[in-house]
Amino acid sequence: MARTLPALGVGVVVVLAGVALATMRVNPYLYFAGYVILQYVVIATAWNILGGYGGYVNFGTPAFFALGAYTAVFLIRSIKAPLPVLIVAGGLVAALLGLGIGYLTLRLRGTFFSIATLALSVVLQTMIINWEYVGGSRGISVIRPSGPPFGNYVVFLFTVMLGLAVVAVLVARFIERSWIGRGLAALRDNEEAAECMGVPTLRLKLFATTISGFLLGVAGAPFPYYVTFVEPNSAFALDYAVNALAMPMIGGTTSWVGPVIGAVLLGTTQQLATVTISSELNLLIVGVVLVAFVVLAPEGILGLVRRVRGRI
Amino acid sequence: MSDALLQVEGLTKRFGGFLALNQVSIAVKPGERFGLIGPNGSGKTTLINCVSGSLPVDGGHITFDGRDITALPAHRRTRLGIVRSFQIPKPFTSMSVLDNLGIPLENAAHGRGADGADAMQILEAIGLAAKAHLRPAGLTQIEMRKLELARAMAARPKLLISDEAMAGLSSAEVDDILTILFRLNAQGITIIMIEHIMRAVMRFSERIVVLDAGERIAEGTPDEIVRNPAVEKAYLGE
Amino acid sequence: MFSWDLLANAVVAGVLLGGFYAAVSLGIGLIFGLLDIANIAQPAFVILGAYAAYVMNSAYGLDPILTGIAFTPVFYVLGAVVYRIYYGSFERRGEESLRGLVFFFGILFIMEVSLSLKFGVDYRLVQAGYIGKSFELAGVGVSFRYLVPCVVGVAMTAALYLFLGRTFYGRAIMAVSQDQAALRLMGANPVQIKTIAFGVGIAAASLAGALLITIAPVIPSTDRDYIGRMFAITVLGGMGSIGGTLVAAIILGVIESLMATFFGPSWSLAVSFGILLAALAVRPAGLFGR
Amino acid sequence: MRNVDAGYGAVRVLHGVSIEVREGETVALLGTNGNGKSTLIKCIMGMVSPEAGEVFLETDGTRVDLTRRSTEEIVSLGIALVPEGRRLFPKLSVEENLLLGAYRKAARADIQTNLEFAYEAFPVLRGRRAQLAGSMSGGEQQMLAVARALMSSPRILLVDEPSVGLAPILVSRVIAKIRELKERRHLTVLMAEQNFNQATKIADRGYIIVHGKIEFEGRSTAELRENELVKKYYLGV
Amino acid sequence: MTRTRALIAVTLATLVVVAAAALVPVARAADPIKLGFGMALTGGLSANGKPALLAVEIWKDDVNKKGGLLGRPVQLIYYDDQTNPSTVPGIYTKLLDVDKVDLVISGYGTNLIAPLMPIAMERKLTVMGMFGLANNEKYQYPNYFQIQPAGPDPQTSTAIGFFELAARQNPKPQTVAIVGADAEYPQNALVGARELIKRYGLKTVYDKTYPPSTVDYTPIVRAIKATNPDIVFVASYPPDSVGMLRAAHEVGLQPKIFGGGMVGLMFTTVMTSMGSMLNGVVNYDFWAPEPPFLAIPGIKEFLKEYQARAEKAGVDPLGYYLPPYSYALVQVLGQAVEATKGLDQQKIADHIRATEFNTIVGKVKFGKNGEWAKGRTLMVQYQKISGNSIDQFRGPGKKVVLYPDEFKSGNLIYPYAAALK
Repeated sequence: MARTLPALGVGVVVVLAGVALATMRVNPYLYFAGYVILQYVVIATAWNILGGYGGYVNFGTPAFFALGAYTAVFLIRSIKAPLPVLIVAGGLVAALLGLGIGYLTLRLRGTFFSIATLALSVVLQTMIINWEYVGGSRGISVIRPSGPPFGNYVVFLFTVMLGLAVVAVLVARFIERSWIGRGLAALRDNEEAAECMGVPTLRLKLFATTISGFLLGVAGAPFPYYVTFVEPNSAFALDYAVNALAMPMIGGTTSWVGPVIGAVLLGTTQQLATVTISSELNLLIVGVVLVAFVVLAPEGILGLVRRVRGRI
Repeated sequence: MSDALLQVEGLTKRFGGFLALNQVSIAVKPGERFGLIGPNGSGKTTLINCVSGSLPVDGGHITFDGRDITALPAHRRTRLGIVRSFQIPKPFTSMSVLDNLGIPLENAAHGRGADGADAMQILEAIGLAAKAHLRPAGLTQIEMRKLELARAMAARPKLLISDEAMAGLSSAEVDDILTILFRLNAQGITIIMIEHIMRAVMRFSERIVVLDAGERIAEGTPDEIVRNPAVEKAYLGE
Repeated sequence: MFSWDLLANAVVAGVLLGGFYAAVSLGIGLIFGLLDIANIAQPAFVILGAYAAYVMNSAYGLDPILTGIAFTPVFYVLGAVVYRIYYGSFERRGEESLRGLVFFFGILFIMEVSLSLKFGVDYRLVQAGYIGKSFELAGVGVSFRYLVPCVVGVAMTAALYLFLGRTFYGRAIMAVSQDQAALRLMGANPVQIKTIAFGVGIAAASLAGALLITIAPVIPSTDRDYIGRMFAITVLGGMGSIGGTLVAAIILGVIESLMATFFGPSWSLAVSFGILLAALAVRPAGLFGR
Repeated sequence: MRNVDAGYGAVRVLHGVSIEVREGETVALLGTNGNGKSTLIKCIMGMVSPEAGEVFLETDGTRVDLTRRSTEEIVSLGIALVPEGRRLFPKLSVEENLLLGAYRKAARADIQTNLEFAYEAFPVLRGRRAQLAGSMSGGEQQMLAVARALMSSPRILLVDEPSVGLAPILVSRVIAKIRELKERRHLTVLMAEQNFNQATKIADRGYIIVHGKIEFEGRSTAELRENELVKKYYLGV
Repeated sequence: MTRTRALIAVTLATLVVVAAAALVPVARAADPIKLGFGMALTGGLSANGKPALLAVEIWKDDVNKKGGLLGRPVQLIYYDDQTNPSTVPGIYTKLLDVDKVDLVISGYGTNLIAPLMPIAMERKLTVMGMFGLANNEKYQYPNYFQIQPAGPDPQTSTAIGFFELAARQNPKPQTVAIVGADAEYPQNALVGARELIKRYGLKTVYDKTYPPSTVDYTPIVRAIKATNPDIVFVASYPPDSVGMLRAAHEVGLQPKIFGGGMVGLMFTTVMTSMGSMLNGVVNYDFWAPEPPFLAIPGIKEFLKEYQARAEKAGVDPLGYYLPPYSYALVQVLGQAVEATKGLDQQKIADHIRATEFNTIVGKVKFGKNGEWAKGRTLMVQYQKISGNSIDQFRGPGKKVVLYPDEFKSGNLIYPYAAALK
């Protein structure tokens, strides 16, 4: 508890700084790029709760993200729900899916679990494609509400996403430092030993899949208002699966800082590459960085930092 | 028999076509030092896997402290007080030695949020305090065994099942572990010892049950066991 | 809309498609099923095979399948090299699972992008005498475009089956993931065995790619359509059972074909994956696991 | 094997162990579990590399150092091991297991003869050639493990704990089979075993190993049987 | 320990943001007129995005050779949108706020135009849309103009010629099968087709969709054949266009009229490899090397230049589909800038709305929702194709224009089976 309050304080300060930044309108592009990077901070952090802490690799990130986004689309279309409702609802629906895959862990471990989540993503995408109400395969245009704070909707979304990122990171940090996080680490190291030491492994796994699903859904919920056009291919893009995995790997998976570093670094690189290199080389960089990191720095940047510090 | 702390009745376990345990019954009294021996592959480890909840049983009942625990998941049994150590140490490799103890302390022992002091106390008692901040990968064999025991102790057991805690250790180290186990027993913890090192089992146990090929073949005090022809046959062969 | 004639046609088309799926999945059946290496980049190697067939076909008019066979040694070497890197970077350090997966994810990306840098993103096709021709047998139409890949796929399955069951290397490959130390006691070097197996798996991708481009146009990102199918077939077939792979591939092919004929094709893929999910939840060992 | 020290990581299991096995002998390595029998066997097979001492093979005056060789190379010299716990390939059939036994190049030519010999020596295996090894009973598995080792046409057969997990009646059958095979194939046998009475039935001589040290060397079976130390070592009396 | 870690994180993040800001080129108050856009250079639509980019580059070179616009050279600033709509908002904000472009055009395709609309509306930009279907129906934004000649009723534009031609035949075909991929464009085309079926009083006997990753199309084609339709309307993307056509030949599907909205058949690589299999297919198109189009001033020069540069750019070697329109799109914008003598977005938009432009695709006049005032989606039929040489496709006669009448260059061979002989 002694450490939670200062962390909360830091979080509030970050959000306030974001709001200040939003009112200043330094350079609108930064909000757009920043939104995407922050969205990846949420995604990477959420993935890491299950994948990094608990050791269960989820390939189905796009399914959760898209579920958040499409829940929002549905609510916008049906009842014109306000953004906070979208975020909470998107999170809850995705959390339900998370709970579902949590029960898969009863029988499936390792690669089998990952493949099952991949299959899940395909099934869900097909459902959305065939659901005309949310646009089906044609996609759907979403019109933003008028009169947002800060005069520009994306600037507003940026601050919202900043808030969500802070919440996600605080949640991840809280889990990491609570008995839950330690229990997850124990079951990642050795599930049998953890169970025998009194760790309620099933309950922890269900908790992790649910909260991870919730945060992934939360990351997807504002997406319709950001792009204003949602279609299955981009909502279920493989990029989310790759980045959700790659960012924590690059940063380091055992601590909440890792996904944040990874998301900021890789996310920024991608944003920069998009507007500078403008070709396939852009994607090539992501691939090469990924391979280089897993081969040369298996513990991620945090591991590198630790190693360097250890040496000094 | 109802005064037993742990009672196993008619326990049967199959692996495919292989009958690993056949109608095994044992009863362990509170505070007892209980030995479980048998040649390699006789089913000792399978038996304790069933008792600790790592394996589901195919038949029979397990009662602990007057309560039927046959269907309970392993972590619930641990919380009730049945704690085991593993034959091949299974430490939590990403955590320090101290944090390894934290897991059972906050999950099994009563009262969450135990601080490092409890863990440190256990480590001191077992002689691992100096290594508290190392990762398990940096431990020697004996230290690894001690960690395994220390972690089990941190779960505050009523019944400690020590599965071959001494395999591969030197004479002096075996004595070291024995001393620890005696001390725990003196504190009121019931102990089941599974061991190949006869010298240790014979010295430690008040009562011994012998398994052979998944069946219970003998029970008695160490003296009785040594003189039992069936046991000699099981060990020395015909 | 139902008719026995349609049913017969749908089943035959499904079986033919299944034969092709088997060809595509054999490599991963070997690498993932038998070696336990989650080589998620396998479909990218298949696409590489397709481009090899395309290049030889458009430049010299070579038959795609012959090209596929001719290129197997090259792919074998490529596979052996990739495995050695994988072994040196992950397996030897005992940290293969998660990071290995990410490694192959990266390889997938790199190969896909390299192909589109080299060949662009236009759909590529090949020409061969049997494309677009078909014959009819007792009211059931058979297209050569699917018959040929199916025959080749079944032949590949048979060849792999014989290789695994009848040769020393083959048997060692089947044993290597079960007990490496025991394999050493038989006098075989597990790393060498795995290198061979990985090489063979990638070599199979060369031929599978040739079949793929015979059936349908290819762009570098076509590989993504196959990731799910390949792993689904391998898991459904029971991890490393070569016969099981063929049967699972045919089941998947027939389901897709029946769905497309009778219930509306848009659900066919989802049904296949639904079956995979159900299989995983009920019987993770797959349908034909030993 | 001379003055061998060996162990795993920081733990030293063997302390200055020296043993020798002469051509045509059956030597028993006795002791209860955890005393280093298996480690010693693993040292010979190159599965554990000794920290000190030497392990060598001497035939017709040529001497081959085994300490720096890989397991595969040692197998190819004609040494076969029936490992502890049998280590069969459970998802392969009986016949596939046997054929894998003949992997070493020198044995491939004799594969038909050896297979026929195996089926003749263990008729139960012939009937179950297509069955998966993992689905057989313990006794059958042990038979298969022995047969598999013989498929490599070894000159020297190492057997590690053949009695583990077997009912007494099966143990004596396996042990008897080993003797029979040894005579028919003119093998040299080194057998690590805790079942004292069974092992001494077929051994020409033996060593007792306690806590990683050779405590007693019996130059004949009789000498071993009559020694009172045995009981002490075994039952801790 | 933890504080230090957090500190590292914050430092890193700050560094990165600063680096980002530093790397972003600072806009110089310079001479050139900057035209900005995102374009699909990778991903699903890049096969069209890249040729479109080449066409725009040719226009830029042409303009600059003549001294630029308003006496200032034209400079292109473009980024790869990866065919991913979620990159679009970021790209255009970058273009507008960091690169300070003066003019924007959209990327290629409906999905990539949609995310641009709110930005354009917010900043009151004039937007030229490149091949978007009905993008503006929801927004009704007056300063949006779209170059695909879909006309005032975009949804039915793909199919109208097809059904019109069918209706003119004698005896009039009665039954229709429609099928398409689960993707944006084919689904829109199907919606239009359904409306037209109603309008022409036809009977639907088959109406299904399939996932784009389908491998085997013969079961679908066989199911269609079982319903024995007079008309088969297919709305598909390149791989499934090829798959459907091959399957139709293998199964022997021979309705009276076959084709419709099959994207990809007009791509040169597809045409050369499909060869005579194309014969008889009636398909939508936008451009064909037939006399009515070749007669338009400027087109021959453009195609010569395009074909000369195509190989190096790694794009479609003939460029008969999208490139002329991409060029026309920037032509319109350029002419409007010249006419209004400035870069005032509103003035440019007003001018475009009011004027008829002469472009290399003919006269262009915009109407409702920024679409062409009058639709001009062609129906062509592939005829007399033999072998796989590319040269036969260069000139007239192989892709005969049947609809609309003012561009007609030949007659429909009817029924489909007759064209196969």
